[in-house]
Amino acid sequence: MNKVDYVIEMLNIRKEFPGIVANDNINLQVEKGEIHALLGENGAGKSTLMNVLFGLYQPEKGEIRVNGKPVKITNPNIANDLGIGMVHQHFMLVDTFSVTENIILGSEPKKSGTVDIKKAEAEVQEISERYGLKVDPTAKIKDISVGMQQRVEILKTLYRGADILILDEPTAVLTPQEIHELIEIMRTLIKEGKSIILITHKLKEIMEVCDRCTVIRKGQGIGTVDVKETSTTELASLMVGREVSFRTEKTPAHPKEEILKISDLRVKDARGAEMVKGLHLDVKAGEIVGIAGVDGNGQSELIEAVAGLRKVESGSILLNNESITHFTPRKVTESGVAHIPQDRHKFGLVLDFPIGENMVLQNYYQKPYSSMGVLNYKEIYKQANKLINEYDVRTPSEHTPARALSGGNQQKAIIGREVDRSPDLLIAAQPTRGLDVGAIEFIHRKLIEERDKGKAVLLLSFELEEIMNVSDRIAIMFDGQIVANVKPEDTTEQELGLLMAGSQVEKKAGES
Amino acid sequence: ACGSSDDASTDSDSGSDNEDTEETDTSSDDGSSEGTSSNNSDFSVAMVTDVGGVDDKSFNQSAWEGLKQFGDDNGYEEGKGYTYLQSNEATDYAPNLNRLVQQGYNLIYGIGYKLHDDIENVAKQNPDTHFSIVDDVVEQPNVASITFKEHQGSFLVGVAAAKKTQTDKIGFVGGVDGFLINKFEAGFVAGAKSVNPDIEVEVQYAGGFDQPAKGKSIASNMYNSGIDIIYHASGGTGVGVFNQAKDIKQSNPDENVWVIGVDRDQYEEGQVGDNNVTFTSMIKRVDIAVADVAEQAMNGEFPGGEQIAYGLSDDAVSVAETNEEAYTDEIKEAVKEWKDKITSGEVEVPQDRDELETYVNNL
Amino acid sequence: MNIIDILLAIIPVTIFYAAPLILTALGGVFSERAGVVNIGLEGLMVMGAFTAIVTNLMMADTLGSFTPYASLLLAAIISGLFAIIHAVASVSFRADQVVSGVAINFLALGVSLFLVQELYGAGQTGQVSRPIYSNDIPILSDIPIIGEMFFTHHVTSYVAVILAFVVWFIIFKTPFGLRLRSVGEHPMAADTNGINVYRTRYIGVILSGVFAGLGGGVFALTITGNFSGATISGQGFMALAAMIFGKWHPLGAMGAAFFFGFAQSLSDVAAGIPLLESIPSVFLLIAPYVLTILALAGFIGRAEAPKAIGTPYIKGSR
Amino acid sequence: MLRDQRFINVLIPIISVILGLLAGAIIMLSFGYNPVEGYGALYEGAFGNSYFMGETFVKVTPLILSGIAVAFAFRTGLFNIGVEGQVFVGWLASVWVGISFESPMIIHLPLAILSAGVAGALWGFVPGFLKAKFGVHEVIVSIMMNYIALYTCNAIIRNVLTDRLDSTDRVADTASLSSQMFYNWTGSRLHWGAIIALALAFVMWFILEKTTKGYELRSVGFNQNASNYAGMNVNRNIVYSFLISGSFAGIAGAMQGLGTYGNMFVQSSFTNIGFDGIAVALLGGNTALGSVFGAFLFGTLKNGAGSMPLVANIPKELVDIIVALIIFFVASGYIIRWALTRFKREGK
Ligand SMILES: Nc1ncnc2c1ncn2[C@@H]1O[C@H](COP(=O)(O)OP(=O)(O)OP(=O)(O)O)[C@@H](O)[C@H]1O
Ligand SMILES: Nc1ncnc2c1ncn2[C@@H]1O[C@H](COP(=O)(O)OP(=O)(O)OP(=O)(O)O)[C@@H](O)[C@H]1O
Ligand SMILES: [Mg+2]
Ligand SMILES: [Mg+2]
Repeated sequence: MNKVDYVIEMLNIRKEFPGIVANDNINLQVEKGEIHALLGENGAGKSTLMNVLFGLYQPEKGEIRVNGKPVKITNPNIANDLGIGMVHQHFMLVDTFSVTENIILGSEPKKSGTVDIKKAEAEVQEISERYGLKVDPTAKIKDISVGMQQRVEILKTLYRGADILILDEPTAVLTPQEIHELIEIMRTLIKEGKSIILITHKLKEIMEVCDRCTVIRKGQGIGTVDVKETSTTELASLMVGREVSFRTEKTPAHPKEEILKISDLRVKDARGAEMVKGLHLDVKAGEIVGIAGVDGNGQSELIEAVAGLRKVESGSILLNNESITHFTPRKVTESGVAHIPQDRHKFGLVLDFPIGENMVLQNYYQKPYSSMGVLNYKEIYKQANKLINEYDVRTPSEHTPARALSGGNQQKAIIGREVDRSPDLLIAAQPTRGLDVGAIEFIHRKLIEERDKGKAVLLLSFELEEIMNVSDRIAIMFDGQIVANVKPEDTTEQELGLLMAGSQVEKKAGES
Repeated sequence: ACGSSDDASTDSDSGSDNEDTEETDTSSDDGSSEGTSSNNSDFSVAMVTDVGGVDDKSFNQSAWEGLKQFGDDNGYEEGKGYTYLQSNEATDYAPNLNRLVQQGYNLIYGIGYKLHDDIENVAKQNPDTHFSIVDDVVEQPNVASITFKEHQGSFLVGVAAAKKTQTDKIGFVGGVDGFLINKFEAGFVAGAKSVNPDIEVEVQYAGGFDQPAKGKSIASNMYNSGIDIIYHASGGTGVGVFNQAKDIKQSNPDENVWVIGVDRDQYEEGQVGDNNVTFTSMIKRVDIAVADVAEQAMNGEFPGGEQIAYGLSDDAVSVAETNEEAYTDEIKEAVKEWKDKITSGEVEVPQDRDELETYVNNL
Repeated sequence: MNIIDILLAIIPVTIFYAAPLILTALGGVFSERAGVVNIGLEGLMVMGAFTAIVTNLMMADTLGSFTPYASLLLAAIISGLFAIIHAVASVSFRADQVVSGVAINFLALGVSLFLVQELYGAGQTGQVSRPIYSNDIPILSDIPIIGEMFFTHHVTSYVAVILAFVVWFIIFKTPFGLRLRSVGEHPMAADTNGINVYRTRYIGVILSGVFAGLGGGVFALTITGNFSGATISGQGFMALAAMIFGKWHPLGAMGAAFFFGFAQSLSDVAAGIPLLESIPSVFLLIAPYVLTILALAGFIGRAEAPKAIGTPYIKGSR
Repeated sequence: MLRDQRFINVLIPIISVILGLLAGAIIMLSFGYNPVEGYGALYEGAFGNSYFMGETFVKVTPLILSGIAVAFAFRTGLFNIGVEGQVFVGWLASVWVGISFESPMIIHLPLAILSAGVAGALWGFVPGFLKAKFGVHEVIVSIMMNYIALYTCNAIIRNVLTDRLDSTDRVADTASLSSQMFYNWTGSRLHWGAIIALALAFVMWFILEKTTKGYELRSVGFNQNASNYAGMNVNRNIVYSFLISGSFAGIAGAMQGLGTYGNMFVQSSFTNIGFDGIAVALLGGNTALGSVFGAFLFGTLKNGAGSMPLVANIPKELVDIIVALIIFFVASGYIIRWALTRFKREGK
């Protein structure tokens, strides 16, 4: 084969972390002008490999060639100089800086010793228009949506003149619309002569835009396949090492009494803007209600209000016909609500606690975990071990700090904890974000099990496929209200997409 | 600090002029080995400073100078015959005293009233060792208490200030408001009012002996409000007072600003270019007292259980006359006059605010 | 005393109290904006004061009227170098930044007093012969009232104010400032943008040493004129408080330093006002601190520290 | 491997102390002093005989308490730089109760200690409350509270507890911690407070590690959002933390007031018990046991240092340098760990 065709070659890369080999003899060859997918389970070593390429990690072994030339990439500067740009799985943006400042950081245009911010803004504007990456150059990062942050990340690489873009799970945090836009952007970039390495857990996306796909499993390269000659099933089994079923098996729901009833709810966000505007919603025992909507339409505020984390301005929230409207989180929990939070690092776990202690985060003060104000560690760890086994949380031990676990395993721990409390209402906010298909399958099964036990489940997801697969009823949220209730079997993703965008509101709302 | 050791060495030949001298004088060079046979050779003396340290430009330093003088006069070597231990905090006093006891020192001074309790305890524990406390009274048979009549000296600088002031407003800056510094305050105010009952004396305390910034700030306000002489009894805080005076003098040499120093002659501190802002100082000769008591102890006449109050009559409290330009003969006269009245007992100088009030009312 | 007299009394004192605090707080801004907590400001001031005084004592004869400025320059340099220890420990060796700062405080006091012992055989130095005196600014100081209030100070006070603006400019307008802030907010983002996080943090910490050294030097040369263990006693902590009070902003820190100076000066002046003389002096002594607390609780409230502050940056950690 | 890690964790402070002492020796040598003599004097001064041993403990006792006060707050994510002031008010309160009346020891002594704790807690309440309620940074408020404590206590001693004197009466025997037995043994001021300090270190450990409240406090210290999510009242826990921390600090003051001195006196500057507590806590990795060791190390070095000028003619400031270096080395544990692992690997 002609080597010049490859813009990137990573040969026999080995990278160890204390106690684990994250990359073991992996090969990756990227052709010029292609979108090359990198696929693997959570913790397979994808991000590690890309961080090696970007100069953040130094490999123990192996060779990297860029455009056929062997190179040593010891820091991101060198990667930048080689034309490699990376959009990281966790955004690398300074919250308090403006879009422009984030983009130019490190290679600022200067005017007599100062940052020439006007010039920079103009440049950002120009690139953003050229590639169709719409951003507001003067907005602060903390004030813009995740989608726009994503675009800022891409602009950062383009501003530095990158020809090879690494996108590490860019779609995990995006809404369907945004994913669609991103795919268009990638196509534009390819046309401009760039090459892209795309990491994603969503096989559909690979099938849609990628040319080839390299699969890694537990740190080892499994091989590279031509996307045109493969299928999602084949990819999934390559990646997991076994058959994976995509349709979640479930029997029809038998909704019973009303568990949660929200009436005319109004909630403001942190900045004081009303985000939930007179919302009505109910969830019955034995059903899963999925909330579909474009991010930023008040979903987070709604969930936080129910969980007692956000002040309710007006309206009421009834649980089993009793008001929990102004309850503290503790009282909400005690009345029978469990909540898998959207942001697992911020809310779900005390990362510096052992995973074992995290398993009793809400009920540490109750029997048997404590009596008369004194903790009973034996019981706590008994419970922890039970959950770790039951939910297949992969951790060296129950004493390991939660921080050390991979994202998927952290998520499983949280789900185990919440489900095990056997609540009347289970709120699951984006429970599968960033997880691999195997883990997603597991979590979906758990949610359905709960429903079958007669619990009410409220599912928030930006993943239409998930909403369609798991929910018994879909509530579409737009501009702070539920604008429609539909059954998954009576609708299509396209129709949902339109409803979420706010069109045909009248007709559908009237219909249901 | 370097200056003081020079002084000591130049004095050493002529310094010892009395009783016990013959032996020491003749054998001063190889005296240490020779001296072993003499009756006082294994006598040793040490002191524990309070948190100020031996170069605090104040009474710790003065005490140490007295001890050095005593050592030089008697041919002792520092570290053997005489020494000191510095305390960094209040908890150090007791261990420091004990360290010296265990090293076998015969006479141990505690410098400063803060050592009162610790001297008392350690003295009780070690009845065979002699102790002495400066600035306070400990009633134990093996403790000699050295106090000073600071109020008398302060009275005299008060008189001098009242004579000197052109605005009839003078100031007093104290360190921490407490019984000791109140003595300075009462004496000063009484002295000034004795000369001129209408004189305004502004009194302010900095709240600490280590707050030069506050000292400077207070001085700035005082000078600003027309006060032209400030008497400070505030240790390191006074540094700020001097600096403010010097600052004013520096930018305008014609300005009338004066500081009255305390404890030692603070003439040096007042030098700014060719001018000097130190009008005079209330000198407290801790050195004389310390050497005096050491001398007595060495000679087997330790005044255990006694309180020795050094005052004007012993020349252990005096008024500096170094700044000849400022401290005029006329002032000298007046001070002398009042000094005589005090030593003769005609005038009883008040020691605290209550006594002061009575005194002023009787003027 | 009428209001003008009171202002005439308060303002100059406010300014000399504030100047060393401003400088030191600016140092704090550099270090903490770079993500390194600097509790060691106190110690860095100690080094500055020590260096300034010793230099002054040693060089006065050779350098003449230039002595105070040379002393300050050296104070800045030595404290800057001294701050490297903090940088090495907390940036390279990943030490807890508070611990390292506390150690700096101990070390500075230990080293300076040990050296004073070695140099002078004493616990404190003598008075310098060339301190910094206040100066009337020609013409401006002749303006009635205003002149006396604002144009009769130590030259270092003006320098402190000017430097506050300079630091503001550096931090918010220059590429270096942008990089410094990025390193304090999100070091990994900075790293991926090719900024050398370690180097930038070193620079921030060293600058904090430079400025705190200057602050300590100014304090010593304008206020005490000598150096002892008590010369710097809490000013570094006050500067730290000023920096937080000022929300990690150079001009805010300056404002806070002025506030402290003002409160302090107010309490000193009040003691001399006949009307207020009957107030027990303790209330005046504590007034500045109480005022600060009230101001914080009443108007200032929550302050956001740079996000990454306190955590060592470990390349490749997550 | 876990065993290895634990071993290294113990090894690091030991190595740090050795390195610190070594560095001190090098400094002594380079300034022409004899390190053997120097350390000999230091040892003598700290443990030379029963008196010095007793005095060493006297120094250690309040440091244990100020250390755990700082450590406790740190563990809950707060920096209590106000221990100094809390020590002051605790000292004052204990003496106040101690001199005001007499009653059986079984009531009087605990009451005096308790009031010290309460006073410290009240002093700690201010920064805690302001932090919880207004988000005011606790460091500034604590620093201000230190000064307020210093000046207020002095004023109370002068104007309330005495008639313009500099020190209060001695506390009644029924409120005194001093011990005739220890005195007879050692001749030092060693008092029962040493035991109280150790007991409270145990209490701190127990609260943090064994109780539900401790679980909450630690959780809040690590992640306020998650704690809130889990139903804990974050603001209330901040206040609790300051209350508990402050009461430890207040009792450190009682050690001075009821034990070491038996009274309180006007002070012209801080005692440093609180500031040293920061170093103690950090030396001890913010744990109870660690703080005890940290206090011990600190007290030993400080007390022993007193003999260095006398016996070996070495300035005792050297000890400050050594202490600082030890703190640096402990703090830089990462690099020592790295060196150790390196060493071990090479050895294999
Ligand atoms: N900095 C690190 N220190 C220690 N271990 C690490 C580090 N980074 C990654 N690992 C471990 O290396 C393995 C590979 O991690 P990596 O982040 O590359 O996985 P991934 O394939 O990107 O997974 P995901 O899909 O969850 O992003 C995991 O077991 C992870 O726990
Ligand atoms: N990698 C870096 N990390 C931290 N600070 C840096 C870095 N590069 C430069 N600086 C600092 O930023 C300021 C600007 O320096 P300089 O103009 O040399 O930047 P540069 O690296 O050449 O920037 P550019 O890449 O835009 O040309 C200087 O104060 C310099 O110390
Ligand atoms: Mg990962
Ligand atoms: Mg990844």
